[in-house]
Amino acid sequence: MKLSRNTLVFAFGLAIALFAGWFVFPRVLYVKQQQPLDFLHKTHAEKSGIAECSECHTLRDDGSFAGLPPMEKCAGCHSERIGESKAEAILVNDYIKPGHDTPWLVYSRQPANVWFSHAIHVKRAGLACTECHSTYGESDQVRIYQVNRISGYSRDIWGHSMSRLRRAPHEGMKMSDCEDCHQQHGVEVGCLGCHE
Amino acid sequence: MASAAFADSRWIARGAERVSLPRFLLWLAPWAALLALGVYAAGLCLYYGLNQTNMDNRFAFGLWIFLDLGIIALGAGAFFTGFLVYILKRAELRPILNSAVVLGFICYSGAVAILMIDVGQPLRAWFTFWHPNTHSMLTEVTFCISCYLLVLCLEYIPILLRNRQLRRLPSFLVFEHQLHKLVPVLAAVGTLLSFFHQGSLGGLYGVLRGRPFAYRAGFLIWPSTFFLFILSAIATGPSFLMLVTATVEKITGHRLVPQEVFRRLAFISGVLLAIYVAAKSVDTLIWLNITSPAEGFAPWQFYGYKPFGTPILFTEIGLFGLLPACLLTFRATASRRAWLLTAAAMACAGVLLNRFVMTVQTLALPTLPFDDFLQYTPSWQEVASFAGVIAYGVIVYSLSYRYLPLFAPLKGGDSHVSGD
Amino acid sequence: MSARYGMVIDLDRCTGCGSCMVACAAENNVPALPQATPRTGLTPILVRRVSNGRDGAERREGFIPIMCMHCEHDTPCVKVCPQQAVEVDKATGIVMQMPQRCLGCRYCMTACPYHARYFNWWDPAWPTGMEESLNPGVAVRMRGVVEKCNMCHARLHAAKEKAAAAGKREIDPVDYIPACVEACPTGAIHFGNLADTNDPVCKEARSPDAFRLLARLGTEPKLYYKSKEAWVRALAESSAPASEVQHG
Amino acid sequence: MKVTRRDLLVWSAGAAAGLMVTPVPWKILDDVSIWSQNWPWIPQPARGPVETKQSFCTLCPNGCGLKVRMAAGWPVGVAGMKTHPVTGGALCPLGFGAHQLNWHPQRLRNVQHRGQTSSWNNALAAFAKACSQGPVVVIDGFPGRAASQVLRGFADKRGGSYRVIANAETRVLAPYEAWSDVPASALGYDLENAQTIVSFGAPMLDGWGTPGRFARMWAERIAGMNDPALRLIQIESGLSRTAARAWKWIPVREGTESALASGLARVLLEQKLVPAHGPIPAATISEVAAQTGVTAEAISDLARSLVTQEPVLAIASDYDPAVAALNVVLGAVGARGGIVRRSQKAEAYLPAGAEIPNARAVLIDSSVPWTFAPQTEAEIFRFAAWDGGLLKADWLLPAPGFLEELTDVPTPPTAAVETYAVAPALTKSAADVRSAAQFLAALDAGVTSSEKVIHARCAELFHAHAGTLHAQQSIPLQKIVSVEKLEEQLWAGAVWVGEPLRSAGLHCELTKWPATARSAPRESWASVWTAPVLPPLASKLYIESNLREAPPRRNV
Repeated sequence: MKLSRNTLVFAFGLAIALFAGWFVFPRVLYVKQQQPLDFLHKTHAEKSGIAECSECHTLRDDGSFAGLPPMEKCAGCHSERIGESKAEAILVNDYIKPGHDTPWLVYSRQPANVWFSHAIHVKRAGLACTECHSTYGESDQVRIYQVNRISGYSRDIWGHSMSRLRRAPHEGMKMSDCEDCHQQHGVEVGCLGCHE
Repeated sequence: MASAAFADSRWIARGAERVSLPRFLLWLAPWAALLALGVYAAGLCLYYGLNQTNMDNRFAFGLWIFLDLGIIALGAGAFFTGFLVYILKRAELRPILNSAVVLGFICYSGAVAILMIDVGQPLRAWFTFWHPNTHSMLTEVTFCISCYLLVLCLEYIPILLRNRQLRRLPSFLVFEHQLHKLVPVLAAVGTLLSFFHQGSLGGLYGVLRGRPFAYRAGFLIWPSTFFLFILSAIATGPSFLMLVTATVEKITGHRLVPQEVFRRLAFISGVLLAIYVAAKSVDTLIWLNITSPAEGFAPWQFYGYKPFGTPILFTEIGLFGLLPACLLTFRATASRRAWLLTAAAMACAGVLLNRFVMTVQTLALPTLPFDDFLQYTPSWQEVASFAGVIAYGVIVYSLSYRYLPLFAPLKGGDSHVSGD
Repeated sequence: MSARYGMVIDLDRCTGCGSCMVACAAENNVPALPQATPRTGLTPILVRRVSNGRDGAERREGFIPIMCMHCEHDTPCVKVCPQQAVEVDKATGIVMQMPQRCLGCRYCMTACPYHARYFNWWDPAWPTGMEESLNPGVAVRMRGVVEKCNMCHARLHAAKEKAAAAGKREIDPVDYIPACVEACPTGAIHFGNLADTNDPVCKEARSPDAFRLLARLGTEPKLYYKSKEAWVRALAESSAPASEVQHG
Repeated sequence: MKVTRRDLLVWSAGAAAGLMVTPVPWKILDDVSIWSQNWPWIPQPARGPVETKQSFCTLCPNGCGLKVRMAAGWPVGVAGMKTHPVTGGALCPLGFGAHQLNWHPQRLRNVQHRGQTSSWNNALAAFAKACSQGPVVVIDGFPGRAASQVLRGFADKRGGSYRVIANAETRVLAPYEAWSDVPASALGYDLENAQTIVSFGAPMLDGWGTPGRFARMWAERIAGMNDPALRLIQIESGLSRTAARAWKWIPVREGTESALASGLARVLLEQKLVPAHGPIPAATISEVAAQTGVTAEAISDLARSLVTQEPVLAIASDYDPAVAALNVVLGAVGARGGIVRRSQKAEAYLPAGAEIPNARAVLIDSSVPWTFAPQTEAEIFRFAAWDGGLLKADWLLPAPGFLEELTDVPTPPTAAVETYAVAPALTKSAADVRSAAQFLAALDAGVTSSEKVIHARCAELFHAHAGTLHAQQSIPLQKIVSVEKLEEQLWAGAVWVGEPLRSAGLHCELTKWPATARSAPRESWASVWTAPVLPPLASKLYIESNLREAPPRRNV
């Protein structure tokens, strides 16, 4: 009788902890943030016939990566409103007309002390964009950006799965993920190979 | 008057005579104040950073490291007594064992606390466990000291649980009993760990190829200082034990351990000290004549700067080494309490001086031809935070003495001399 | 592939102007510290004044820039760091300091015979707006960590990236020149690959006028000095001259 | 049923066990470690494209060529312009931190009237009023710029006077102006062709002339050599940087360099080491020896060694007619490797003394050294990019800072040939700033703008068809097809270098031997720095190391 009571109480504590840890904790740890407007990669790929990521996400002449396209790039087509969507209105009225860049929340933004060269990985190593960024380029909706309360970085760095078990290769952008890939390809770089 | 209100006699072991609570609190008050000051100073260093200290780029280690090495050496009495009692079965030393454990606990926890202030990014200190550099003596130190501190806690708990009130809880009693069976194992583990980190602390400086004053040739991966530090620590640990016990006896006015425990400790301490002095002398000669010339440094360069002349070397080896070794070993002097304690004090002074020379002189001396000899005086924050650790030690020891059976009660009338 | 970057500094050409120090600080986002002293400042490259110890008209003085010597063998700082915040890069031979890994124990500073390592005693700070003038290629170090010369690693990054973008494997040497080398008005600092026997720097390092500080410690520093003046070359060996020792 | 203490213990044991197999402890540990590795409060460099631009430093008259790295529209680093014909990529140590100056806490951000914040309109009104009431004196620090022409034009138009503050190197040239009819602004030092340079306390390696110009010659032709192709003899009381690195150092009693110059001249003339020249210095060798502390033998040895490797050029640290006279005696005036005339058309300037009599308004350009403090009843309008709390004026007017305005770079004071370059504005100013020239243009529509003058000068250069243009490669000017092309090149950082004059056209006659002057030793690069503040990173030299003595009265 007593023993069983103990077991019950123990199991109860266990259950509470497991629930809190696996279901409550992630929702508390990450804050959801909306992107400034609904940008649809899919639409741009299909309608405006943009085939390559590099058409908008360009490498500069010095090899550095320009990242997200500047406002001018968008203004190339969206100088005036195309279509009636809400996003369209926001883009044109809030950003293109006043002429400043859209404050996108970058899912894969790394800490300032990380040095990552797209040129080296794409040009020399010949990696496809999807190997790290998955098929986001074909997505027909803008994802919610989740920021970590403690570290202040995007959830994509850790990857969506809390356990990090059985995750896709593109999931997670932690140092260990870089190291794993480098190990697999036998590419050795020292600390300052990837840090500033 | 109010003393009746918070009489704590229920907590004090039966038959043990302790001063009244107010008087005890009176004794604690100044130490508590000192501790508070220390905590404040440490807070300053943690909040504003190490610019609160007088350390600088050349004097990157200062008072703290010196005193850390010092108290850790003195704290060696804990593991060594454990080693003697449980491994070498020297039962006659049992009466002093608990006190030794508490002392060890105080020294090590104090040292670790100071180290946490001493590093620039305390929150990253644990990285050492995650990305350890196995070639670094400091890694060895970090691992061993933290593990050994854990061991000391485990050794401390059973003593804690033997408190009159606590042992009334059945579950605690069981726990204590189980734990007690574990103590010999702990003693063995502690001994191993301690040997290593005492050595690594010596290695810390012995491996400094770039500091010819500290650099020593050695055996395998260990420079000679590795072994010298172990020797000096276990040689002076017992002396420190005697000093503390004697002081406590003086303060409380109780005779706490039988005289022959002292004599036994003195003999062990003396013999080991003699061995240490011999080894140290040989090492010094090798270093001065072979190691350092090979690096292009003539010995006179090390002792050309006041106040670090050759006298400091002879004081360390002769006055505070050989002399106390003799005094402690020979019955004639060792049986005289006054001589005994003087010698013990000298031995402790010797080990402190050695640690001082290794840490401070090493950094003060120039290496580049156009360097100059550097002075450094610790800031009040450095002194205060360390004084805080001393105070913490006194408080913990006083409480343990009052409420825990640190010393097995002696048979025969123990005279109650008044004093606080 | 693997290079051994090193320098040869022609001390006869050094006027002690300090351009290298300022250029280095600007390149590497080293903050200016009004509250610092010569003993607590941050000077990854530090020009020091040396003399032949004589007085009057006999006195000769010179200047000797001190920075991380990037020791090759048994590197003292690498060996002592408890958590692998320092390493010798296999590809370049550069001794790297990772401030984000560093816990600020300063053991490496006591290990370095050249005093080429510096501790961030204060929080890095710039007057309002001056953050705009920081070099985007270099992460700012925080209070409580050790830093030192990383051989202008940001410039190596840029060179690598440029090469990759151009589809080349090897960087173009002209793209990777450390700030101090670029800044020196008399061209006293020569930077190159010591592993490449055709590299002029490699040849210079073998010239009879070349020497290394405290070479007998056996740490194989990759920073060479050279001078035609005997009293300057005498600085290579040993510690303080007897004259200075007496009045210690 | 009631919960016992035991239940609580068991429950928490279970909870603890459970927690260990959830992400909670591990994830928190990981995040905390990331957080503790990138403290969010650490300043972060801006992201954005990095580009390299060429321009010129305008913080002293030497106008060094700059290679400026720009990120997100702000300069993030400066280096020397390797293609620059004079500096060859050198800068003074202070220049390397100049890109941070615009954010200096002492930056003058708004119009100050006697300590009160005021406005440009008030300043304009006040200045207009003052000008209408009496003569105006305009003071310029770097004469010969386009802006200088605007300032001078205004002064002439208003019947005021235009005066300049000459720097030490120009003051040194003053005696030759007096003894010939050639203005000092047309004279230069032909270091490149000299074989022996005897410097009377001039900081040849530490703040003299254009950075890099002499330093590189020294490095190539003197450093570490026993018998160098170029001898540098330093006559100075202390072991300055130059003295320490010179071929020979002659220690003399403080302030007696000038006396030694006369002594040397006397030896040269007495011992007929040089062709006879007019007057002979009064002081005998023994007197000079007693005065300078250099033995008579040493003096005559030195004198003889001077003429063993010619051409020889004597350089004073500041205005010192005796040293100039020594040059005359040595035949170094108007000769190759000596003091040469570099330009035919150069204007003489009225130097501005500390006293400025009978003026109603004094307008001080931002190029005037911060140390200049006029004694006058007139209302002072002073332009400055930085205040430093040291500038005394009725009106402090915020001027453009480093690389914030288009300006041109005329021939530096010491140059042996004419040069011309244009320094485009690379960055916008955080504050509402105006240059003195802009201020005057706003006041008087009749005043031209610097831009116009620069264009005019470019046209002039183009039509003269002389000299070469130094950019990535050197192009003779004849090869330039149009003014536009020339301007395009100049705006991109090219430097025009004129040809050396065929006929020296400089001749000095001494009537009587000049009195000796007592010139104070110079204090290194910081002394040519016009701004009252230094780049913050100068702390590396002055505070965080023992390399240099902190310059006096300057908030480093």
